Formats: sequence, structure tokens, C-alpha cells
Amino acid sequence: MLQLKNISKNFGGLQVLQDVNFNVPQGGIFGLIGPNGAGKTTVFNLITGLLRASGGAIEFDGQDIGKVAAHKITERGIARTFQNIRVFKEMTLLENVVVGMHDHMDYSFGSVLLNLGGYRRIEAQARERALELLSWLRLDHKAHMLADSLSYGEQRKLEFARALATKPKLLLLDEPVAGMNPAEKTELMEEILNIKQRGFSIFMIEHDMRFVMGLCDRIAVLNFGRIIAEGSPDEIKNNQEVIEAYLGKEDSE
Amino acid sequence: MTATANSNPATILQVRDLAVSYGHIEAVKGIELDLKQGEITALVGANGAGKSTTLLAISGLLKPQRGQVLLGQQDLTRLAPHKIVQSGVVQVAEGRATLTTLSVAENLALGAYTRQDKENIAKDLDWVYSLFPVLRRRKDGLAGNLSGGEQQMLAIGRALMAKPRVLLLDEPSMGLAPLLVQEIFRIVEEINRTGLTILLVEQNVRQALRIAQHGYVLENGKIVLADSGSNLLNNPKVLEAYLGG
Amino acid sequence: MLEQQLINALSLGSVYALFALGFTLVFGVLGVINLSHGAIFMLGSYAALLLIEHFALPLWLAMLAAMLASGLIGLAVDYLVLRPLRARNAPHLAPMIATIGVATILTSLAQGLFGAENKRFPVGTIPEESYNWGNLHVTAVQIGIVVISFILMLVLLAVMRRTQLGRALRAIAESPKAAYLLGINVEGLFYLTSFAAAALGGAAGVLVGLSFNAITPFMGQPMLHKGIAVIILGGMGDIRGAMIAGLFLGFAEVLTVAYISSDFRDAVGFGLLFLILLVKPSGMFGKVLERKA
Amino acid sequence: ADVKLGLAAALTGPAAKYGVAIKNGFTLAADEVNAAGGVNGNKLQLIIEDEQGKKEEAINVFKKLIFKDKALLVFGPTLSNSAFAADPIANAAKVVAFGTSNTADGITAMGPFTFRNSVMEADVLPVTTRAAVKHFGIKKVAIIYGNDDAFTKSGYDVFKGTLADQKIPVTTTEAYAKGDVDFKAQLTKIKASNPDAIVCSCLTEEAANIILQTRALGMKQPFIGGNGLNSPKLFDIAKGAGDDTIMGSPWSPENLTPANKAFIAAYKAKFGSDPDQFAAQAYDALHVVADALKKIKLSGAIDKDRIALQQALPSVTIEGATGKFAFRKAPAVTGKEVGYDAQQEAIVNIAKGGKFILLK
Amino acid sequence: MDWWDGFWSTYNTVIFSLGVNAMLALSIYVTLSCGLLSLANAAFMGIGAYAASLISMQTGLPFPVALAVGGALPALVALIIGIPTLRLSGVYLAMATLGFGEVVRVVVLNMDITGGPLGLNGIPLKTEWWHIVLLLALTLYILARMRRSKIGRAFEAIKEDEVAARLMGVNVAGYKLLAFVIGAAIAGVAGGLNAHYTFTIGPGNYAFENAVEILTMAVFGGTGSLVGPTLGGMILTLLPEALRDFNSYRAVVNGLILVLVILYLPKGIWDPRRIRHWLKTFSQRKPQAGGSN
Ligand SMILES: Nc1ncnc2c1ncn2[C@@H]1O[C@H](COP(=O)(O)OP(=O)(O)OP(=O)(O)O)[C@@H](O)[C@H]1O
Ligand SMILES: Nc1ncnc2c1ncn2[C@@H]1O[C@H](COP(=O)(O)OP(=O)(O)OP(=O)(O)O)[C@@H](O)[C@H]1O
Ligand SMILES: [Mg+2]
Ligand SMILES: [Mg+2]
Repeated sequence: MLQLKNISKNFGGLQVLQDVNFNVPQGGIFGLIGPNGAGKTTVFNLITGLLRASGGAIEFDGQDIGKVAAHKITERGIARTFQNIRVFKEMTLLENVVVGMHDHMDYSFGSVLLNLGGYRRIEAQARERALELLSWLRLDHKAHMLADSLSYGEQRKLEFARALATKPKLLLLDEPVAGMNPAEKTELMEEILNIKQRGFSIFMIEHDMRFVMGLCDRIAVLNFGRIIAEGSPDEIKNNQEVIEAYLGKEDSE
Repeated sequence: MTATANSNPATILQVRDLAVSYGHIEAVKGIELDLKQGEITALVGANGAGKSTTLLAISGLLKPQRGQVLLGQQDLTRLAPHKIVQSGVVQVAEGRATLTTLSVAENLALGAYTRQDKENIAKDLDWVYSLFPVLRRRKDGLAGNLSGGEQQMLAIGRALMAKPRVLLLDEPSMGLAPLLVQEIFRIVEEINRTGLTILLVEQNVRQALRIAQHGYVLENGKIVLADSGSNLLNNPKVLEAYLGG
Repeated sequence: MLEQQLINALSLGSVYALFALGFTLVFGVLGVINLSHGAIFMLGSYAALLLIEHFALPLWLAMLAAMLASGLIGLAVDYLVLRPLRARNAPHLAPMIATIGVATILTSLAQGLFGAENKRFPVGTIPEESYNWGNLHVTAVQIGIVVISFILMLVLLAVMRRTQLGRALRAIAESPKAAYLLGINVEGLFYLTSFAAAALGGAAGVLVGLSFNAITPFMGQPMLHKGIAVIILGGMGDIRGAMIAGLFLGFAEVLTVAYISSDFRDAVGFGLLFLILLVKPSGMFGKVLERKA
Repeated sequence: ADVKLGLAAALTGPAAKYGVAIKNGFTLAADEVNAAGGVNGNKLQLIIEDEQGKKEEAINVFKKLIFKDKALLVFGPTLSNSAFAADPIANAAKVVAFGTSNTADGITAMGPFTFRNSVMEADVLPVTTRAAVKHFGIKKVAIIYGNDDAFTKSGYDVFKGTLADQKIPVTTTEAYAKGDVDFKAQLTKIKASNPDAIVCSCLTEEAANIILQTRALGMKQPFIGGNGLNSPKLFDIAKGAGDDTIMGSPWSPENLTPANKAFIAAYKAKFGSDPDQFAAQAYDALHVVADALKKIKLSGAIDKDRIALQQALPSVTIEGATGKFAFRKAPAVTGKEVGYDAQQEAIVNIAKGGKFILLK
Repeated sequence: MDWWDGFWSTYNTVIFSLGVNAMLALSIYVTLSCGLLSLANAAFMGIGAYAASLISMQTGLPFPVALAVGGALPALVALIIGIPTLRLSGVYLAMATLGFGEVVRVVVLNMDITGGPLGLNGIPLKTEWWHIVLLLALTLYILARMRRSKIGRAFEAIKEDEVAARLMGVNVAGYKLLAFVIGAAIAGVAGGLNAHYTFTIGPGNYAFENAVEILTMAVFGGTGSLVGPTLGGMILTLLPEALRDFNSYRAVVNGLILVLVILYLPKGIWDPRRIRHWLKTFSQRKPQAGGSN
């Protein structure tokens, strides 16, 4: 559903991405791995419209989104989480999620001013839906707390819920389990599988191999801005180039 | 891990009944820790358990509600943060606190900020460069242009420049690629072999406990388990709660 | 006429740069737009005036004493107002507004103590006649201001670039937390910075008082406006930037008078600021180190 | 009973230098009148409020003096801008607003209760200019003025008209803004245009500074100015450099009439410093009002008394510190009743040896 | 009733200013709530004041029309300058908007229709108390409704994290512009109201100091809710009146209060959590003096 065609990106003189090509298929979980600074997050930034590619094209559902504004891309059905968490800390969990529904709340300025039925109904529905999303991630009991008071792991989950609220077709996750311990990772793995089951396609960046290999149907490996391998987890695990550049010698973690 | 000959080294840093609060939330609720001279001690626990809070309190960046941190006879909780660094307790904080607008060499020079023995600094710089050759190659570049793993190395190297007696490491492997994670753990062990005492906070529980002589498990601001690293690694409770069964 | 205007511009620009040096230092290290800098500048001027009028101190000594005095005021402002705000991690607006309050207090105290009228340094404090080359006229104070502001800038730059102290200050500027963990006495250096910046402000006050004979309780305000334009143009906390932007503003104003119209002289600073920011959102020399995600 | 007279003056803020002199002038005169037994046996009581030189404050202070303190009349405010804000209040309440320092055009057009004894620049500057042209044999002049201040800007407008009337070419016109201290750029331009004299519509401190910087640029031209330059402060700052400045004003310390001599001596004795024009006009204003009060019988009904005072004022003439003084009806405006301006001779002075003396 | 008449005629201008200043504080609150530190509100107030006054003075159009234009013109100007300016963030935006204000001042100063430095005099008295009450209430109502809708949430999200907000589908540039325009309109209407009870306006009424004063009112009151700025605007209007007895040291006390509020009431005067906390400690231990912290 998402295609990157010959994408390249440079910052000033620094070539960060070079001729990156891959397709993220509908319905599954696609992984992108690679050493630090390989350009993974940059790929996400390009897809979500925060940065513009220096060359190449990005297509989503067959349409070019390379020049579409970030908020419009969200409207088309791509949502993401961030590597360094960006929840709205001074808002409650519920409000965080309702912000995610921004595009789907169709009421006029007039109905806001006059407190009309349409506005009230849509607001109430949004709250209900937000609670439901929070419950998917087992955060509903904290719905009215400020996001600031959440632990790191909980904030990551809140980002999920918020991203889901935009009704994405494709969900981009940037290192979803960074900073979590193995038990928490296992728990999150289940939640991600759940979300996939509900019909969302997922595209994730992650450094935790147990997690990546356990979840992904296909994986691409980025190294110094180039795709050096793409395939099933097993293929990747045994790819000599990937081991040298990224995985290192066999290790259980 | 092999428990080596000197089985009973002296305690260098003691944490006694330490409690720390953020406003009304008590994040650390009276904990005890002992760091033995020349050993790696691991502190593990879930997100929000209070690990970073403990380290920040040891370094004097947070004021504890009660309790003491003793370095030998000296009570660190009475000292200003810069005095604590001067007395030899140095921390590499969570999230790569590199100074991105300074060059790599300047970062390292600042590491030695509190040192009195200026003549040995050059020697230690060489040592750090030999631990992390990439830093020597990038020494005149801005630290902000380093990759995540390189920044982590810089942060550790910079802390070493202070010639610490006790090194506090807060999640040095966070967000790093597998290859680099191994590299970081190798380096931590290597540094430790020079006789440096290390308190290692990690989410990467398995690796941390593997290289640590001692370990503590922190849950909700309290120490719930304390044992040798290898025992903890085989403790069913730890296995279940932190290693995912 | 052009030559004379260039001299005018150089000396005016140096005045702006001199004022901006301390202003930008605080901005750079403490991350605070200290709006009491103008009032401190004014008090420096009065301090030297009092010392010369009542104790007949020689100028250089009065100048040093005035720098000390204004430095101490800056230190007091830091201790009483900025430190508590730092301690609770107050957002940027808080110190800015608190220093407006401080400026109000200092200005009206000065008015109570010294009156609202203009004062000047006694005749003969500094040689008043100008040096002439043909049609060109330069006064001793003009030369003094240019020389002193360049020296101060170079010293400040050298300290920031080449010494451990300067590195420590830059470390604090980027992340006080990281600086603490390096064993830097962060609070101590905050005080030192506030002191030094205020002392520089005081020195500027003395020199401006000497050259323009217009010491009033309100003299800091217009200077503060220009100073704001200068430090923003020069890039946050950038010492060399402040110096260049100060000179730039001096030249812009003088050349506007010379070739466009004096009606627009005072709009030039902020007008340029407005335009330049639109083209380059981080000031003439500012660099942005912000990653997107 | 005491007669309450309100005074709204700028006692703090940048305009305080005028406001304080004005306050001194009033208290001096009030003390004199009271020491002599008051007016018709009534003591004069001054109620002084600080209006800070801000328009909202001027309105508030006027209202307080008129409605709360029930003053019979209100003096002030200090700045013309504030008068435009405050005087309509007085006119609506039918209370005399008596300005002693408001020189701007249109002040007295605000209503029949607006009075002033400050002489308009339009009355003074033509005389001054003519005298200066004759004295120095001036052929062409340059102008410098403050363009963001109502007083200096209207002074400039008058000068411009006057120079056109008298057919004196202007080589260049330069402006500056409040708070400026460096005028060298403008002065260099003036220098290049080579005028015979420099016309300066400025306030004292800027004028002093401008004069000093002119000399530092090696220029020798004399200055011509108005009211704004009439202050001993000019020489505190400019010292001898101010010599040959020609200035027109209704008041001069060198004007050796008995009334003026008495005023200067009393002022010095009371305040320990030399008076300026603002003090002198304030001093005279109080005597003008005292004179009017003599002619009426206070009924105790404040509204009536206020109107009685307004009707008595126009016919007052005195011989004060500023010389012979009378009111004249302000120029007519269609559809509106107007107030009263000052009818007074201008005195042309020239600076010599660090003070103004009369230009013969 | 006599008492009331006397009170009203003495203090009605102050009372008018309470409402107008509350509106001004709210106008900057709108932009602040969207994370924009814009200091252009004094300029917008000025544009509104001039526009409304000129209509009143030179045409026979009724007051509501004058006020409407006084709100619409600044909104239009905000729309035009907002597009390039709002790319800036933080201090840079503050300074660019301050620069814009300065440019507006100089333009007004050099125009004939505005009366240059003399300003406009003899503006008819048209503002009545209920105009102010009505418009303030309307402002509060609209802003309160907005806060509870997706618009208010979008503002808040932008304030907290622009990038994240953008990826939640919020049209960040559009909403920022909306906040800027709404703020400009409110300030413009406030300016129009103010001009019609102070009889005179001049370029000096809408300068740097006024911009900072408006900001101060909002921050002083607290920018967490609508109550804060409203209260802040009102209290800072009353303060000088209340301090009249301090005479020449009034400004000192004024400044001191400002500093103390910033230091000890970080969220401004109106901080519901703190007030609740106080009430609790008060009702719990009755005789003991002094709250905690
Ligand atoms: N806005 C930017 N300006 C300049 N350089 C940038 C910018 N964003 C990223 N880079 C550089 O591009 C390279 C790739 O960065 P990116 O964040 O995509 O890496 P990554 O693969 O996500 O790494 P990690 O695993 O550490 O998160 C790095 O060298 C980084 O310094
Ligand atoms: N600045 C703060 N203000 C309020 N609460 C905080 C703050 N920092 C941390 N906390 C809370 O204190 C508790 C302990 O946090 P701490 O950062 O010490 O955890 P940690 O063990 O280091 O977790 P992680 O593995 O996620 O880094 C958490 O509940 C957290 O929400
Ligand atoms: Mg990344
Ligand atoms: Mg932590």
C-alpha cells in the first residue's frame, strides 16, 4: 500500500538516504532495521510529510504523497508514533486521544458557538471512542490523568492510542519498545498483534531483534542510507551483510 | 560469570534509606544500596520504578526527602552537585547528555573540569580515544553530528575523563542497534577491569545481570530483591517479571 | 560627508554592540532576556557620575567602580529574582516579565534619588575637543567606545572559545543538567555571568553617559529596544553576532539618515529585524539545531 | 472656607521634569496668596495629583479632582497630549481646565472651559525668527526636530510656516525620536548642506546634546529655538557651547520687572534652585485665578461657583512674572464654543556666557 | 444614589478601562494558548483605535460600524502579516511582532490622516458601559466555547507539541493564523472602545511599553484559563489607582508586586489548584498563620 521509489534525502551536504526502494504491503507488519544514524527515522519523516525528499517519489494507495502537507497525510490514513515521545503532557489522556480525532469531528464553528446538538453529539462520540482506544492499550483507568504523570512505557502506549484515533490505514511505529524491559516488551507485542488483527497495517522501526523477528512479516535493512537487504525474518537473520553491519555475532537478546 | 578470588571487597558507596519525591509523588521510598569497590552493581526494574530518580539523587540533582548517600565517610547529600563530581561520583545520564553544540574534543575536555591533576589529563584522553577510536577521528566535529551510539560512547568517555571512583550509568544501551549494545557492554566490562566501581541501570536486564557481580531489583520505588548477578539471572521471579518468562 | 557618516556609524554601532555584549551574554548562558539590563546600564552611568562629582575619582577608577557597582546590582537581581525562577524551572516568560518589574523598580528609584532631569559628567572628565583631519571630526570618547567595545568583545570571545570557563558556560547554555553532571558549579557560574553581564552593561552606561551627556533615569529604555533588536539579529547568545549586529544597526541607522530620511531612522532597527527574521527565522547569524522527530 | 483648586501634573515619568517645576510654581504662588490672607478671606487649598504624563491617568486624575475632591477648577495637565484627553471631561462637567504648559494647536478649541496662559508657539516663533535673521544676517537655515512628540512636532510646523512666510530657504530638514542620544548622522547631513543657522524644535536636554555634538563636528552655526530651549538646564549640559542660541519665550530670568524679580528671589529661597519657564507660568496662573476669585462671590454651590469663575476669568489681566498678561478668545471653530488663549508679548533672548539675556 | 453618582463620575473611566484591559489581556491569551508569543497586540489595538476613530470623526456612520471596522482591519492585517511571520517560533516570533509594532508606529507617525505625532484629538465620547460589558462578555463566551471544541484542543496541542499536532491532522499553520487573527480582532475592538472614551489617541499609545504591558496583564493573571487574563487585566488597571497614596514610589511598589507575583504565584493570580489548596489549608488548621510555600 506504501511505495518508496528511489527516495534520496540530503541535509546540506550530508547524504542521508540514497535510492531507497521498498513496498509496505497491506495488512501485515513490516519492519525497518539498521544501525543508528542509518536514516530510519528520516524515512518516517519523509513519509509523514515532516521532511521533503530530495529525490524520488512516495506513493500511498497509488497516489503520490510526496508533496502533500503533513496534516493532509494524516487525513489520508497514515499515523505515527515518535522515537522520543511526544505526547501532549499538559492534557489528559482522553484529550490526547481526542486530538487524534481532529479530522473526523465534522461540526461547524456556528454549532460550537451555539452549543448545538450536532456538536454535542460528535464530542460525546469522540470521548466514547477515545475511551475505547485507551482500553485497547489498558490505559482507560487513567483516562482523566494528565499525560505527564505517566511512566515512559505508558506514554508510548498513549502515543499508540492517539495515533489509532486518526483512523489510520497504516500505522508507523518508531522504536516502540525502546526503554522497556523484556516483560513489558512481551506485553506490548501482544497488543500490537491485537491491533494488527483489527485490520491496521503496521510499519515499524525497532532495534530489539526478538521483537522485530517475532512480529514482522517482512523486514528491510537500511545501512548508511541504502537498503542492503529485504526479506522474511529468517532471511534477514542469516544475511551475512546484515550480521556484519548490524546484528553482530549471535546473541540471545 | 565466575565469582573471582577477592570475594569480599570493601564497600565504597552506600545508600541509606533514600527517599525522593516529585511534589506529592514519592518516586523512591527509602532504599538501601551498597556498591563494592571495583565491582559492577546492576540496578534493574520496570519503567518508572525510580531508577533514574535514584541516580539523580546520588548525584545531587534531586534533593532527597530523607536518607543518606555515603562515599566512604562523606555524606554526599550535603554536597552541591559539582562537589559530588569532584569527590569522584560521576554519572552518565539517561538519554545521552552530550553537548551537541560543542565539539567532541570540547566535550571530553569538559569531562576533566573538576580535576586537579592537570598533568595526567592528556594521558587519560589518549586512553579514552583508544577505548573509542571513532571519537578520535571525529574529535573536531560537533558532538551533535554523531550518531546515537557514538554519542553514547562520547558520554561515557567524557565521564571517564573525570577520573571517577564511582561511575553511574543510566541505560547506556537505550535505543542502540544490537551491534552497538554488545559494544557498549564490552566497554563497560573493560572499564570495570581497570578497577572502576560501576552502578549500572539497565532495561537490558539479561546483559546487565550477566556482567554485574551484584544486582538490585527496584519496583515502585522499593528494593524488592538483592542478590548476586548470576543468582538474580536465575531467580524465577526475575525471569518472569523482567525477562518475559 | 560619507567619511564622516561612516565614522558616525562606527561609533554608534559600537555603542549598540557594547550594550548588547552583556545583554547577549545573559541571554546565551541563562537563556533569559533580562529586560532590566537597560536599568542596570543607567545605574552604571549614575554610579560613575556620583563618584566623579562627589569623590573626584579619576575616570578610570570611577569606571571600574561603576562596573563593580552595576555588577553587584546584576548579581542581586540574579540572586533575588532569577535564581528562584531557575529553581522551579519557570518558563521563559517568567524571568522576562519579572525583569520588567525589576526595571520599573530600579528606574523609579533612580528617579527618586537623582531626579528626572538630564545630568552630565563634569566638564573636563574627558577631553572634549575633537581631532580633525580636514573635514573629519572624531572625539576622544568616540575612539574610546570603539576601542573598548572591540577589546571587550575580543576578550569575551577568547574566554568563551578558548578557556575551560568558556566551555563550561557553553555547556550550561546548552544543558544545565549535563553541566551539573560534569561537576560544573552551575549556580556559581550563573552568578558570575549575571555579574559580568551587568558590569559590562555598567561600562556601556558610563561610556554612553560620557559621550552623549544625557544621563537620565530613562536612558536605558531606548537602548534596551535597540539592544533587543541587536541580540536577536545576532543570534541568541552569540557574542560575535551581537557585535556584528550592533555595528550593522549603527550603519543601517546612520546610512538611513544620510541617504533616505531621518524620519525612518528609528524604524530601521525593528524594520530590518522584522524583514530579516522573515527571510532567516533565526537571525542573521543564528543557527538552528533542531531535529524534527 | 477654603477654596479647593486641583492640579494635575506629571510628577513621575519622563515628563516629571516639567511637572515638578509646575508644582513648585503653584505651591509658591499659593503660599504667597495665603500668607497675604487668601482671597476674600478664603485660603487657597491646592490638591495635587500625579498624572504621570499618560492620557488615561490624566483623565482619571481630572475626574477625581472634579467629582471626588470637588475642586473649583483644575490646573494642568502637563502635556498637550494629556490635555486633549482630560479637557473634554472638564468641559462636560463645566469646570475650568487651566493649562500652564499646553502649547499645542487646538487645545482651547475643546470648549469654553479650556483656558491656558501658555503662549502658543505661533505667537512666539515668528518674532524670534525675524529677530534672529536680523541679528545674524541669516540667508538659509537647516531644521532639526523631534518627530514623535506633539510639542516638538507642532513647533516644527510653526517654524516651517514662519520660514516660508519670511522667505528663508531651508537647506535640509532632519528629525529624531524621543530617547535618541546620537544626532551626529543628522548633523553631518546638516553640515554638508551648509546653513547659516540651525532651527531646533526640541526639548532642552536634546537641544543641549545637539548643540554639543554640532560643535564636536566642527560646526559653528547659531541655533534658533522656542519654548523648549528656555531652561537653565540647557547650560548645565551644553555649557558655553550654547552661546549665541536665540530663543523666544514669554518668560526670561533677565526680564527685570519687579514682579519677575520677586518671583525669582522667592523661588530660589523656597526651592534652592533657579526657576524655569514652567514654574513661572504656573506661578502666574495661580495669580490669574486668585484675581478672578477676588471678583466673584462664592455661593458655596459648587456648580454655580465654577461657572462664575469661568465667566470672571476672561477679563483678568495681571502683571506677572511673565509680564503683562491677558486672555484672548481662541480662534473660532464652527459649531463649537471655544476657550481662551494667552495674549502676551514674546521675549527674544540670546545665550551669552552660559545664560539667556534679552536680545536688544 | 448621590454617593453612586459621585463614585460613577469619578471612576467610570477606570471602570471602562477594567473591561478594555481585560479584553486586551484576553487578546494575547488567545495567541498564547496556541503557543505563540506575539507582541503585536498593541499595534493591532492601535490599528483598531485609529480605524474606528477615523470613521467616527470623518463619516456619519454609527458607532457599531466603527467598532466593527476597528476589529476587522487589524484582523485583515494579521491575516496578511501572519502568513510569513508565524513560521517563527519563541522569542523570534516575539521580536518580529515587536518589530512589526514598531513599523506600524512609525508609519502612523508619518501619515497625515492619522495626525502624525499629534494623533487624533476630539474623538467623540461614544463608549458606554454596556458596550464594554457586552463585548467583554461576548469575547469570553466565544473564547470559552472555542476552548471546549476541537479548535481549543488544536490550539492546546499546537502549544504543547507542534510536530505531534501536525501529525494528528491538525492544520498547524491554519490554526495559528486563526489564533493570531482572533487576537488581533479582539485587540482592535478594545482599541476602538478605548479611543471613544479617552478623546485622543496618538502613536505613543501603542508602542513597545504597551505591548509589554498587555503581555504582563495576561501573565500576571495567569494564562491557564480565561479567568486569569480577565482578572490580570483588571487588577493591573486598579493597582495604580490603589497605590495612589504611595505617591512618587508608586511605580516601585507596582514593580515589586509584579516581581512577587511572578516569584510566588508561578501560574499567575488565578491558579485554581493553588486556590483550592489554600482554601483547604485554611479550613483545616484555622488559627495557624501562613500557608505552605
Ligand atoms: N534535520 C536534520 N538535519 C541534519 N541532519 C539530520 C537531520 N535529521 C537527521 N539527520 C542526520 O541524518 C542521519 C540519519 O538520522 P535518522 O534519525 O534517520 O537515523 P536513525 O536511523 O533513525 O537512527 P537511530 O536508530 O539512532 O534512531 C543522522 O546522521 C542524523 O544526524
Ligand atoms: N520530573 C518529574 N516530575 C514528576 N514525576 C516524575 C518526574 N520524573 C519522574 N517522575 C516519576 O517518578 C517515577 C520514577 O521515575 P524514574 O525516571 O526514576 O523511573 P526509571 O526507573 O528511571 O524509569 P525508566 O526505565 O522509564 O527510565 C515515575 O513514576 C515517574 O512518572
Ligand atoms: Mg531513529
Ligand atoms: Mg530512567
